[in-house]
Amino acid sequence: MEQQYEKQEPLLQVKDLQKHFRITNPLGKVTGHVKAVNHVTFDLFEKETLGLVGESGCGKSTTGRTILRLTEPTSGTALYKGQDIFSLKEKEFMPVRKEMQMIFQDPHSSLNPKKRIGFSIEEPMKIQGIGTKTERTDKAMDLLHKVGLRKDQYDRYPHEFSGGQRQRIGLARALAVTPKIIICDEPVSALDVSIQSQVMNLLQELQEEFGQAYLFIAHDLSVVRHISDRIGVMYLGNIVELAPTDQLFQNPLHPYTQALLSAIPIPNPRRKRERIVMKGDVPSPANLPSGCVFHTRCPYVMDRCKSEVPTTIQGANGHQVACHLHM
Amino acid sequence: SDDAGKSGKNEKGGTLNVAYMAQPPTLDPHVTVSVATTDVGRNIFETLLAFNERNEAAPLLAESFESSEDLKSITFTLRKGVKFHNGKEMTADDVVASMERWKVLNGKASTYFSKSEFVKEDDYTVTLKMDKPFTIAKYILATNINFPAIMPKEVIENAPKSGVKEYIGTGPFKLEEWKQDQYIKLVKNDDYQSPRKEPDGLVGKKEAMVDELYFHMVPDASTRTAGIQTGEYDIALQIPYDNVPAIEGDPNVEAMTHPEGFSTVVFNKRNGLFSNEKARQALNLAVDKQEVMMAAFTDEKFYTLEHGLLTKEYVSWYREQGKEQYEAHDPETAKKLFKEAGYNGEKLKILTTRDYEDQYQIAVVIQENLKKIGVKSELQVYDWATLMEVREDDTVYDLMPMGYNPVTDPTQINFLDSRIHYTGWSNSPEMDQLLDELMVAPSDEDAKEIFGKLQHESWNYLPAIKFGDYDSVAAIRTNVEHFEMFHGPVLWNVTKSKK
Amino acid sequence: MLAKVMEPDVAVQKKDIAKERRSLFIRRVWANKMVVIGGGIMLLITLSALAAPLITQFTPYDLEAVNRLKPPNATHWFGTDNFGRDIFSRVVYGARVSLAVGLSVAVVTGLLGLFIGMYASYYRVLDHIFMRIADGLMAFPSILLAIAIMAVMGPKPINVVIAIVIVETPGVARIVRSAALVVKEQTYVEAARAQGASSWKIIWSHIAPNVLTPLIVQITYVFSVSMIIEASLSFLGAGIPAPEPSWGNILYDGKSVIQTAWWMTVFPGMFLLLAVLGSNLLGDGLRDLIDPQSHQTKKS
Amino acid sequence: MKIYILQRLLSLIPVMLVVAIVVFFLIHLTPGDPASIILGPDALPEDIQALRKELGLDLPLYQQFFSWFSGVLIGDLGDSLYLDMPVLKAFTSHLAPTLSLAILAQLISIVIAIPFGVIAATKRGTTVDQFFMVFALLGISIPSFLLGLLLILLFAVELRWLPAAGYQPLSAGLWNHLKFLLLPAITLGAIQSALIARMTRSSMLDILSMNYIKTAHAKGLKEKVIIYKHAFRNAFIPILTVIGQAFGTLVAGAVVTEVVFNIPGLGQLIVNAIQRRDYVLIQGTVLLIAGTYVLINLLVDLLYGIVDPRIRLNRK
Amino acid sequence: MSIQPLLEVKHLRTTFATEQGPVAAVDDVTFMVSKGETVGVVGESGCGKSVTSESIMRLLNEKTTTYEGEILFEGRDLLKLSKSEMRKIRGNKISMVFQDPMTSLNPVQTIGDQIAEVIVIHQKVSKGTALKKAEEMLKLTGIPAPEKRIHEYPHEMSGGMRQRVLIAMALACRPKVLIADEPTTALDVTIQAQILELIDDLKSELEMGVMMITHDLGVVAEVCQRVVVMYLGQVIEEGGVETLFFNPLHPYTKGLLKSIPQIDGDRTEKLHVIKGVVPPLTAIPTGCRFAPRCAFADEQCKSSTPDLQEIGNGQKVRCWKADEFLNKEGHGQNGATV
Ligand SMILES: Nc1ncnc2c1ncn2[C@@H]1O[C@H](COP(=O)(O)OP(=O)(O)OP(=O)(O)O)[C@@H](O)[C@H]1O
Ligand SMILES: Nc1ncnc2c1ncn2[C@@H]1O[C@H](COP(=O)(O)OP(=O)(O)OP(=O)(O)O)[C@@H](O)[C@H]1O
Ligand SMILES: [Mg+2]
Ligand SMILES: [Mg+2]
Ligand code: NI
Repeated sequence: MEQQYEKQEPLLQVKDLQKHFRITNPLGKVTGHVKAVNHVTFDLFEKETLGLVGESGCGKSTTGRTILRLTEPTSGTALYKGQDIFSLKEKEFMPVRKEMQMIFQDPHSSLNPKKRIGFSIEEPMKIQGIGTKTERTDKAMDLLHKVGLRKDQYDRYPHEFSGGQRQRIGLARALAVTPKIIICDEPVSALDVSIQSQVMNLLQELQEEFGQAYLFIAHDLSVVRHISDRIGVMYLGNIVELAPTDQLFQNPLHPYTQALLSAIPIPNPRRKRERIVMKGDVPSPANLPSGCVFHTRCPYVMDRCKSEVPTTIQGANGHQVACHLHM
Repeated sequence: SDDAGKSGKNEKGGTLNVAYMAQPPTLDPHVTVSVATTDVGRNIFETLLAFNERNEAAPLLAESFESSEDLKSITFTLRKGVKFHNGKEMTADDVVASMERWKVLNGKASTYFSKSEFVKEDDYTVTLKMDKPFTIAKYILATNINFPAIMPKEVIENAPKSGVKEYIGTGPFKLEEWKQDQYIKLVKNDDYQSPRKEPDGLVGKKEAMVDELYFHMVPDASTRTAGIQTGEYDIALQIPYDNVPAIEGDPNVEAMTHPEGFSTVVFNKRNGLFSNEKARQALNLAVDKQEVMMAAFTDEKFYTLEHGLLTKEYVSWYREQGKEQYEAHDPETAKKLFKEAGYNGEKLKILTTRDYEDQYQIAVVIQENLKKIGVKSELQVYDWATLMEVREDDTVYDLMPMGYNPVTDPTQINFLDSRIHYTGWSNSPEMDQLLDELMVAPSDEDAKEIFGKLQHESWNYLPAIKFGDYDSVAAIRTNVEHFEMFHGPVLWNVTKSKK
Repeated sequence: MLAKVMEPDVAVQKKDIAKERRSLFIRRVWANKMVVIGGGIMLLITLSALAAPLITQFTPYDLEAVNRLKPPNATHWFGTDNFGRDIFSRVVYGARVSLAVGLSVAVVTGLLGLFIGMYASYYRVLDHIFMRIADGLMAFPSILLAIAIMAVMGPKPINVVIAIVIVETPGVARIVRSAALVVKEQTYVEAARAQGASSWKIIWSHIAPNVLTPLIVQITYVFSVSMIIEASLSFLGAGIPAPEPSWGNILYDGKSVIQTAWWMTVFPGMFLLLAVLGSNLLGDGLRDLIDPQSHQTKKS
Repeated sequence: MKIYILQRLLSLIPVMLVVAIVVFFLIHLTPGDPASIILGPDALPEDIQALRKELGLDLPLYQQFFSWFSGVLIGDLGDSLYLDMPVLKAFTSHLAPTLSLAILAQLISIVIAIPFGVIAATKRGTTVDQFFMVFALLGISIPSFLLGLLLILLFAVELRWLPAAGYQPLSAGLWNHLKFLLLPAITLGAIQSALIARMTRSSMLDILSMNYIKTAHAKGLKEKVIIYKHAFRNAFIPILTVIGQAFGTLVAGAVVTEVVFNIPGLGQLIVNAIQRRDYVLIQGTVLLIAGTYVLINLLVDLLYGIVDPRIRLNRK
Repeated sequence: MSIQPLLEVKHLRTTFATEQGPVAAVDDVTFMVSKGETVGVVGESGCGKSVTSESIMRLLNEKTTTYEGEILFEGRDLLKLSKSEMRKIRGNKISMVFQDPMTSLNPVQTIGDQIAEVIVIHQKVSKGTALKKAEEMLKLTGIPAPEKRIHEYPHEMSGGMRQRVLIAMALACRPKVLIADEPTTALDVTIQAQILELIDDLKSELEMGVMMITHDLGVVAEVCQRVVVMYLGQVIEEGGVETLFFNPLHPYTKGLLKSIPQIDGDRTEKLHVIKGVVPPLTAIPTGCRFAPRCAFADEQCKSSTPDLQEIGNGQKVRCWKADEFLNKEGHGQNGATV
């Protein structure tokens, strides 16, 4: 389902988002800053799934959390339906919260262990003042059913559920207030393959039924590829490449994307590929390299990469890349 | 019991360790009524007069003294060759300076002697000149608390208000070191000039027999007991009565009882139920004095049921008046009297402290005795410092058990005199009148006669109820000889053998 | 795709599950020796304290000066004290006071500590203020505080409680705070925030239930410690104002006669020891019990 | 590092201010009056009034506070009303016994508690574990005045091994110094060791379930090596906090124990000062104790760095 | 068979004593590892992979664990060795690398000390020599400037480096068998590729047998020669890597292979789902353990337990219907869409 993005008004526009954390040692002394998100710009359209991939610690979750204002951004703007949500007061932001929900990365810690799951699912409705007590209970039961759980599990505690089931409870909770956008923060990476496929299928089905937009964060490219319409590739807090899914896989432009694609182990013993093995480790986000952040590991590194920050260029079909090779 | 030769008794030298309860605030006897200051200070400082064994005022630094015919002046002849610890000889100048300072600083002296003056006649003669006849002046001058120590004139002149900083006296011991809250160390005064007569109470021959004398500050009574048993201390004062069996069971330690004071309960006579004389009489009838003394002092060995405000020890002052009232015990009448006094079920407040366990125990017994006749009461227990302040408030208490050190003359009994505004606030013009008469009585005999009337009046008016006299127990290692308690520990002439 | 008809056996199943859970819980309680022993001890002491008038022949106040310091005998099972009062009844009535002090201190410090700890963990500014005050209070000699409070406010049992509460609260608040700081970072707290839950709701509905475990352990500790502190305050003359018996002041009375009247120390001492042991066992056991996750094997 | 220490020292200021205000008003609002204490129980009201005036106690409270506090700011804590010395001198002379006692007590408790805790943790759930933990609990179930007295009766009165009470400074010889401190140190140590043993046990249990302990097993190391070399050092970090805090409270004065054993330490100083309502001394001592307490905590925090390389301050 | 088995696990059953009674986390596991061979052990979370490996090392809590069966290493049954004999084997003849490099190193010891420690105890050399060796091992694993690194603490290194340190530690005594328990799950793909390559290189160099535990079939496909598939504490299928990927017989293996999204698969297609959930160990189904989730299960499957039977070509499978599948579909038609 290719879409003509240029003509559509984006639901969410994120521009130049930055988030830096202070690092303190255990005794409370500030020792530096983690530049978790440095330069993130993307649009999210109605009913689309935008994948966000990148290695662990590259700032994917932080991007998602900042958009929901679970942590305050250092700089940048985010327009939801044209309204800058970063400038809203917490009270004014409340109605927007209803339309933007999140599924969290870790199914084990995202549910309050001391609360029955029914409570957890009803809570967002209660907060937003939706329905009466019984209506909410009915809706929660209904949602449980939708995500493939039994209604009689309504008054169980989280520890009685498996990881996949908890992830579905998280999904049910996100759906409770009929959001327009769901930020899915690695909703399947903690799950087993056999459960992973259940959740992914469910996400797709629900999107077809309700038409939300997903910001789908993951680090597993094959998973993201399966579900996304477009994919953004992040490296050390920057989106280095963003393109429609098929285009990205057929014609990866950024050397990092290329290396990443080649490093994914393929479950097929007959296909031994040419792997691009990169030197070195990912630099620490507390100590970012100058110029292009990828230059320390890039096989094609040039002199200007070390000093000059590449700008993002717009290619055909909305294929964006930030690399000096493609200037 | 001088049994020399047997185990080397009467030896000189050594260190004597005394376990003492609390540290004195200062060693300057002029500025404080602290007993601790007396107990330690009397080894360093001496007075013109002091008490002999019969509790009469007798000369100490004075060779002799003499009252004038009109009883308006007393002339003291000083002993010659008495040296201060700084080597200077004591003369009339020092005496006048010291006595004048004491006269201002001692509360009672400033009342009684405010218009009197100490005058130097010559280097060894001083006269006290008073504005009116004052028979019992000598008792006040011989007082052992807040006593008129004789110090060098220079020290007096340089002294700050809070007390002298150089402790220089004429006594048998000199101050060597004062380690705050740990110990006070005295050493023998080799140049000491002793009176020549035989030892007699606090006067007569005095000699430091040990080289060093330590007062260890040991606030916890159990620790004092344990310490005397282990031999860390040679003398331990104020041993809990209940520890006496343990002490007596120890062959190396013996227990010595000595008069420590008398127990009373003081009434708040300004406010509340006990402003009514009837209520005070009711209480007197309600409380079983035997039970009170038993509870506080555990055994008849340690107390005497005694009505006299100045007891038999003070041979010459002893009077029978009041005995009848003292012995009366009749809860039924008490109950009636309470009702007549207007008692209607309110809770009486008994103020007390656990810092003096006997007072506390008396409070408990009073409470129980009152309960038996249907009078409700509650204990208000404070720490000592707080109690001292609280008791000045005439609205917060009805009763307060109090212990007093033995007094040596009637003027020292605080609750008799309305004009000193002592807690409890006595207000009896009759007693005040008698006190005034007593002070200017033409002779000792007359004074004592008047005291009999005063005691009688006191048992009628009941500014406080006396329950009895009590003893305290000191524990002494058996190798310590000649130790006695007389208005406190007497530590000169004490020897310690090596055993 | 609305609610399908409930499967018929769901209701039955639900009951079974509840029953099974209950029986599992009971089994776990029984299997947890600490809870059984600790709870048993505490129950016994509490019951005897409550039934004090029934099981004693004397009131704890009846004086009998002639009968003072009698060793245990048929009438006075635990002997008599220095006023001739029956030690057995004093110990049993003393349990009331001591347990009441322990309990009220535990409850009040628990609530205060929870409250302060929670808000300190949640708001940075409050954290600084509370923790500086806590530092100050902790650096403050606690005995001084106690004596001063008793002196200012009068010697009443309630003031003993207040004094101990002031001394113990900073510690509890710190424990709560550090536990809450960990819980605060949990994803489910963030999830609640994402839904727009108010701070109040997040603090009390999401964080608080999850700091109960360390709190309970700490509170049982405070419970026993406060009985000991009360005893020490008695020693310094600032404890429960007698003649009200408490284990602390019975022990203190007994101290001076320890060489001649062991019964004045041994019996209240034994009860104190039992109560401390019992409450600590109970606390440790409860921690294991209310924390079902601690029983589960680790997940992937 | 230096900056860090400086910051920590600066944070002392608010703590001290809190303490100063609290102590001043607490103590001045407390009934009781130094003048009447100095003059003794039979003193007359007029005398007491006169002395109050002399001591400046008749001024309005805020005026007294400012005159005291302005002195404190320039380092003058004033003179004790009762003891004939400046507050600072009284504090330092009473600090030594307390410090000696605290150190000895701490050593004793560590020596007892840590093996107890470690063994209990490694034998978790067994009778050994339960026995040790009950034993540790005994330590906190006996009021220290009682334990102290029992120790005196046993070791001093019965066995005559050690003196009953008192204190000798270190200058009187090490043994002379120690023999007076041993019994009180055991009394205090018993309480502390109960806390430390429990902390050691739970901390060890946490560490023993860590992955790197499994790694150590997989290396083929002996159980003992794993427990003491790998597990204990890691478990020591939270234990250190408890020890630090315990030490802090010990220094703030083990009042009861000091009274029972008659050790002239800070605890006795403060109790005596309270009983005598020696305002200046109380205020000054409490301030200094609070300062010492904060410094000890700082020291403990710096110690963390030695035990745990992750917290080293001088590294990036 | 020509290859010499280094490590043979035979009918291993590991039982834990728990509150709910005894629980057999591993039940009848049989496989072997030969010299120079990498055997992959796959299966979803909780199926007993780690318990198997820790049973081989005997790392499980002695008090609550009982082992049955045999674990033969160089002809000796490890389960019968004394504790001290076992210690001589651990870290020396058989080494292990754990899943999470962030928590598997002692945070308060320098990494040099940690590596040297294992050398000192097994080779009885001095600390200095051991440190030299540690440095060599670090160099071998490709850590730059190892002479500096040995003085550093774990927290000063990135995840990939820490995993290399763990590998260096495991290989320090040149073991015969390396057990790698999910060595790369905590790492990024690009670093994972480096580590897998490293293990593979070292395997050839040191001629080790490697037991590679993972649930990532991609990893298996890249590095293993043979694969063991586990389900609920049992081996349900075993065979050469190609056989297993292209001719899986057990319905679980097939389902597993199908539910992975392929990097080059058809995106519009729904992912395959294995219905149902893994039952808890306390409620193991009678009969075939997979039967409740299996589309082909019949009465026999539900009532009696199948054995692990040899099909030929080194392939073994635990399924009553194995023959049926073999005949019906023949080799080469199932499994991953290529
Ligand atoms: N609250 C925080 N304080 C300090 N640093 C943080 C905080 N949250 C995240 N970081 C740091 O920011 C960086 C980006 O973190 P983030 O969680 O966004 O990564 P991610 O891409 O989601 O990684 P993963 O795949 O592991 O979830 C990391 O280095 C992380 O350590
Ligand atoms: N000590 C134990 N006591 C009881 N049950 C245990 C114990 N250790 C593991 N188990 C159980 O044994 C089963 C197998 O666990 P194991 O750790 O081997 O799984 P795994 O295959 O390694 O999973 P993962 O991929 O998550 O590491 C699990 O159900 C687990 O709960
Ligand atoms: Mg993330
Ligand atoms: Mg595992
Ligand atoms: Ni597909």
